[in-house]
Amino acid sequence: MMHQVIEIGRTQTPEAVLYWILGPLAVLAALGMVVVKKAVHSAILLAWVMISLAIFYIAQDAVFLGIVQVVVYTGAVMMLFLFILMLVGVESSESLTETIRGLRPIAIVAALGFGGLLISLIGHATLGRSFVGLTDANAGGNVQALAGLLFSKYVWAFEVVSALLITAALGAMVLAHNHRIIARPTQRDLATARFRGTSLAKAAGLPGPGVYALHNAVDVPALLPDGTPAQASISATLKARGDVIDSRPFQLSTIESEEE
Amino acid sequence: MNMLTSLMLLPLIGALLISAIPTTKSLLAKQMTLLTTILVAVGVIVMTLRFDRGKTDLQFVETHSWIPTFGINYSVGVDGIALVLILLSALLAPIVVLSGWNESNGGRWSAKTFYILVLVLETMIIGVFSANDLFLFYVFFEAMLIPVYFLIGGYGTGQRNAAAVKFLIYSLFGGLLMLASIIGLYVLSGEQGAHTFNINALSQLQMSSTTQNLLFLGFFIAFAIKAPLWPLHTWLPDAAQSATPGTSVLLLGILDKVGTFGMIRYCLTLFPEASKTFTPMILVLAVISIIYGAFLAIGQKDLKRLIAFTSISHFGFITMGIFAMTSQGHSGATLYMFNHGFSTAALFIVGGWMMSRRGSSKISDFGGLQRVTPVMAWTFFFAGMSSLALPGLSSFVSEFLVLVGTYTRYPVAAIIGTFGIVLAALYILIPIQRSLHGPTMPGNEALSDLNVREKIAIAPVIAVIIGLGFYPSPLLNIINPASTHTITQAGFTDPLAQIDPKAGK
Amino acid sequence: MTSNSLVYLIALPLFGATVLLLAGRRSDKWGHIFGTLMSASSFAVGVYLFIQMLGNSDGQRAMTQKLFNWISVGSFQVDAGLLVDQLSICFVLLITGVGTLIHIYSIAYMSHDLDRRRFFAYLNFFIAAMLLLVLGDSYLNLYVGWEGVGLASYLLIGFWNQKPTYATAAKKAFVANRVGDMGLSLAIMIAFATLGTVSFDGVKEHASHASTGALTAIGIMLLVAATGKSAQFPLQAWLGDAMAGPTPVSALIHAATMVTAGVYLITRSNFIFDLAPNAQLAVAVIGVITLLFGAIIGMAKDDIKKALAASTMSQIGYMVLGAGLGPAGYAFAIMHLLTHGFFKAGMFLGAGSVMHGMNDEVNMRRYGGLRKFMPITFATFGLGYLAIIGVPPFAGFYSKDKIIEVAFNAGGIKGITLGSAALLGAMITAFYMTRVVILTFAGSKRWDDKAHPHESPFLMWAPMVLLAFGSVASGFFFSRGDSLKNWLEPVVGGHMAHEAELLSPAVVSILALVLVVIGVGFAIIKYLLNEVPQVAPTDVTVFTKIARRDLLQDDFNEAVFMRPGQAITRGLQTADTTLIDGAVRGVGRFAVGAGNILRTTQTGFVRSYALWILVGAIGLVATIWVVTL
Amino acid sequence: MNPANYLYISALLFTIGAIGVVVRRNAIVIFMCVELMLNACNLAFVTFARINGNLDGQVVAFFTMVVAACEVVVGLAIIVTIYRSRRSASVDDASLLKR
Repeated sequence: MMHQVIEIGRTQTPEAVLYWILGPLAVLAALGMVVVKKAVHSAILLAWVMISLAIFYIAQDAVFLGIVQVVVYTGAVMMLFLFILMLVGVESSESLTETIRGLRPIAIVAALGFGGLLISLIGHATLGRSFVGLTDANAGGNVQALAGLLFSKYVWAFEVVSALLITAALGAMVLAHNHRIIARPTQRDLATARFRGTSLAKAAGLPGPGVYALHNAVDVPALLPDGTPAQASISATLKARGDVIDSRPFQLSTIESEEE
Repeated sequence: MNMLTSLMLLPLIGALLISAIPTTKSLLAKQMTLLTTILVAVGVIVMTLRFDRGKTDLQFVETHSWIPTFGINYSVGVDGIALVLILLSALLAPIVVLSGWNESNGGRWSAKTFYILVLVLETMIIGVFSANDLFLFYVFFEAMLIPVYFLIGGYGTGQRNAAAVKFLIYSLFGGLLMLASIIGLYVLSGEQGAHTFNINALSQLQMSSTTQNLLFLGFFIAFAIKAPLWPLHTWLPDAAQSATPGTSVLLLGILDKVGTFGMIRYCLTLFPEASKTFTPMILVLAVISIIYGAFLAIGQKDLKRLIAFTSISHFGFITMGIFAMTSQGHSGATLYMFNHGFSTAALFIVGGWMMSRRGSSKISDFGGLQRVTPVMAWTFFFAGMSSLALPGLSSFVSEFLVLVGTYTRYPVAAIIGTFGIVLAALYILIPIQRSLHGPTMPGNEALSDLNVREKIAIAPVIAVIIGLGFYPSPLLNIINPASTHTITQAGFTDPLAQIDPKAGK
Repeated sequence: MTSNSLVYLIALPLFGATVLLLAGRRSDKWGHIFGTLMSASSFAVGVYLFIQMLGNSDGQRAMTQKLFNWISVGSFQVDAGLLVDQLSICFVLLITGVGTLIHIYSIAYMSHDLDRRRFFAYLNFFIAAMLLLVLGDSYLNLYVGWEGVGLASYLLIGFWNQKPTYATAAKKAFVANRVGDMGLSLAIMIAFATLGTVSFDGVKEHASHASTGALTAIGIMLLVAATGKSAQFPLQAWLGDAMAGPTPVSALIHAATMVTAGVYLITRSNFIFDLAPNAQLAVAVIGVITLLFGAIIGMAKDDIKKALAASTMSQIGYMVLGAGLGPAGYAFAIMHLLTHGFFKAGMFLGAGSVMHGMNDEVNMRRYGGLRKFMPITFATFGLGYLAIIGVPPFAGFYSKDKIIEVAFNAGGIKGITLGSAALLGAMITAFYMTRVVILTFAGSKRWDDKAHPHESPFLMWAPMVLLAFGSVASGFFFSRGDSLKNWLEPVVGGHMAHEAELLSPAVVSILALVLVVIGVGFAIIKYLLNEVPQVAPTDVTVFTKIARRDLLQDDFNEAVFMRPGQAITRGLQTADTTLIDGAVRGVGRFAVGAGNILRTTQTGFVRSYALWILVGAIGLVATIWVVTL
Repeated sequence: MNPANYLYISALLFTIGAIGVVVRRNAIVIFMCVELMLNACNLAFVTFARINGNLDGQVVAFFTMVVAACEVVVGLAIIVTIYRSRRSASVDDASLLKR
């Protein structure tokens, strides 16, 4: 082969370039993931690490896995993470000050020791000095070869894993299922509640934002018949962000009326 | 089907039937339990009659493969020693049920549960005495603890939980040591042939003396806890104090015999050399038990604890007889196990009636019962006489055989042990004087004497104690071949009388 | 020879006891008659056997009956067998004869007691056990009877056990007896270990082959047994307290029969003692110590029964001394035992009769001048008195003087010492027995007006008369032509070749008589010619005080055995809870404590658990690292 | 270049993930760190597959992905459930295991 390795235990130079660019980036991203305050940022950095890994997979003749990595991990799993983050609250950011005494120094020392040990182990190992390469194994195509293994040697594990997937799906459904504590209110119940409530103010339903207001926009509170802005008509999120534009009351001309 | 297996299944079937009846029908549960235990007793008596007294090997043998991977068999069979102990268990069980008719009332659970536990326990006991496979023995040995644990913890009095836990942990500790030894034997058997738990095969193993000593200790400590031998005895007084009288009878009368039975069956058979090595030490412990138990019994203020300490003294005698390595000592020890079962049963049963009537187990609360309840006082007195080994009662024969058998080989141990005779008089007569004699204490005037059920329950016990006192041959004939066989297997012969014709004058 | 009727001797009274105990209150009406009948029929069987024996020649008189094989393990073979020979038949007749008389006496004596039926059950049981003791053909069979009589004694001393002191006395008797029993069981063990058998025949046959050391050990242990049962020094303390039992019991058990079992045991074991001179000497020494000990206590006692009990102790001392003198003394020991059985039982019954008439008063200082009110009692008691102090031709003269004579002739210093002590004892006996008689029957009345002394009913005095007859005539009868000695010869061995006698019988008799007269004289001077105070004077010498305290026997036992025993018990109890159980609970506490410490690592924060996992992983990797490099 | 170099990256990533698991309190971030550790392992497997010249390592990596997917599904469902009742995704708040 023309691209035969020059020296045993060495791959071609382009891969080294790839490695030296993507590797540090991936490590940096991973570090960032641990360090940043906001969970969303962590998620995005993780996605970057995963994509880097996918590229590494492909570079190492694991084309199928690289694709799966992108589709399943970066696509599905990360989306799931982000989805849950939305559910739980995007804005939730934790303070990075440690509450459990002594945990962080021990953790960092332990992790450094662990990493150091691992790396020195790898360094001592004689791995890769004479690597075989997947050229033969992938001769009929990577996907075909994997499928051959999956449906012959690993068929039992494959089936078990499939059962696990189904179980996990079922389990997630069971866990996420919301048990009703009280009976679901009927329309009749809702109507009764509206009219028997503490005041009749909400009996007619809340106004949408922007109604009778200066602008017909979601960030402008509706005006009540007396000209005061109805704060309740605006989404709590907008309010919390401080994105409410105009909540000035409308000055009505005085009309003599005794009606209430 | 084999008799032993059927006899083991019978109480289990009874327990299953009882579990099917409603909780409220406690009377029916009692009647069914009584019926079952009587059936078992009849079965065991029939088996005893069919036992061939001339043979020394196991009889009624039955073997099925159980877990072939590990060479574990369901294998049962009895020799004379085991048969006598099974007979003891089977005879005492109906007496316990009948005498403790209302014992389950104060319990945490229903009467039904109590009797199910008793029946399950009976199965285990028969199993543990008849097992011929070390693994099977271990299973019964440990499983036996569970019904007792619940019987003490669920139906006892006072600090029953603490006592039950103490009992369980003590026994489990010993059991684990034994398990280690059992595994050791199993591994050795694999190195020297096929992996097996068969006792006969295991007794043929070649072992270095260190190995043998260590394995022996594992077994011996387990049995010494069960027996209980000083200084591993402290669970017994607590358990006896907290348990109901019926449970105490099962515990001290039958269950603890597994310890001394195990010493004969396993320690001596499997490790004859180690047994020889440790004999002096064990004899010292046995003698200490005799004296120590007696002294502590003298000092007790609680009737149940007192009986427990007398048992510690008696178990000292049994252990001494076993390790005297003479046929008199062995036969005496085995007979002692049987007789101690009955005399302790009598003490606990009658003492239990006294305590339940008076509502207290403190000896000082009694007094002058002889005047108020003559029959009860008489039976208690009789039980006491049996416990102090009055000649003419069964325990005398066994105690004397033990002493004589020990004397021929280890005179010093026997002489010190004989002091136990004097102390026995004290620890029996002091409580008898305090509880039966003297003026009637306030609170005792209206106690009722024994009723018909109680008389029926205690009568067989008294009959056995007197009968075997005068005519122990039926049991001795069963025991003798087995004990001689064990002695021979362990490599001993009886010492000869020391007549020296030349010294004559 | 074998006989089938031996077992009835025991079975009849045993049957009586069983029936009376099982029938309970239902037999209240006829229980006493039934019990007496059972005892009497046993006596009849005894007489029948005796006559049968008389018809046989000397060597053929012993009869055996094997009932069944009792214990059989290896070489330890014991049959339940009975043996009646010339020695046992004496006892059989004494036990059943005196026993029956005392049964009859008790019918009247106990007539007011609600539990009379139970009393008769115990008496029957005692007769059966005592017969087993003397009829057993091996030491182990004897042992059964030995403890049986101990039990009967316990039950009868504690017959009125609602009184705490009586219950304590019963317990004391049983425990002291148990100490003796320990000796007996050790003797049996040694016998089996050395001779390989425990039957009388077997031991007799093999004894000569055994070493002297072993025989001495057996002998000493038998002596221990005898001291326990026969209230000999140092196990004598229980006898005085045993007087708590009803008086017929004191007469039968604690005077005539049970307490003499030790003498029987030693005599029966003559084949051992004869080969173990040291043990035999020990027997004689114990006998002498006890005869003086009892006599000294007897001088100080005001309680009539306790005075008689001390006298019993002393008289048994004579018997033990006799038995310790070897073949020359056995027959006289037994003779004294039999005559003593008559006169002491008679005197105890007399004491009972006095108490019966005096509202159960036992203090002799509150008697006085009773001879007018109880002539028959006085007469019978007086005859017994003459017998015990050894006035010829009453029974005691023949038996006691013979023992003294044999003692003197035992040779050397030993003979002189033993003989002099025995003579001294005779003088003291004369003194204290005279004192008893004078205090009770002579002098002026010292009782208060509540007492109405009267003669006892026929059923009580008839047995006393019969026993008095025995105390008059038995000595003469036994010694005429050495009849008893010849009768016993096949069992206890014959006459030894007479060595040079130190003192001839006549000299001994004269010496003894002189001393007796001196003793009687002292007593007359002190108690008849001087006023006797109603309350014992307290300004007495320290010796009197010690004698009144039973020569400090109880104080000794208390200080040497009881208090240390109690201390040991308490100490062991503390050790048991603190050390042994403490160690056990310490293990538990250690586990809980360790758990508490380790539990602090369980913060509940999942992250700290994760950290520990990480640390564990480091450990794992490090291990791999170390192992692979 | 020696393919073993990938192993160094794998080790670094794994360690970083481990630190994250221990240090962070937000359950979702902890989860992401776990995913990072799994991915690091996958990289090692793929590298091993290449070094040894057979595809078994890749198959294992594939299974890891599937199992990781399962884990994420169930884990996130648990987080949601906890959040629903405790209004917090901090793992320190769910420390009921302590005494």
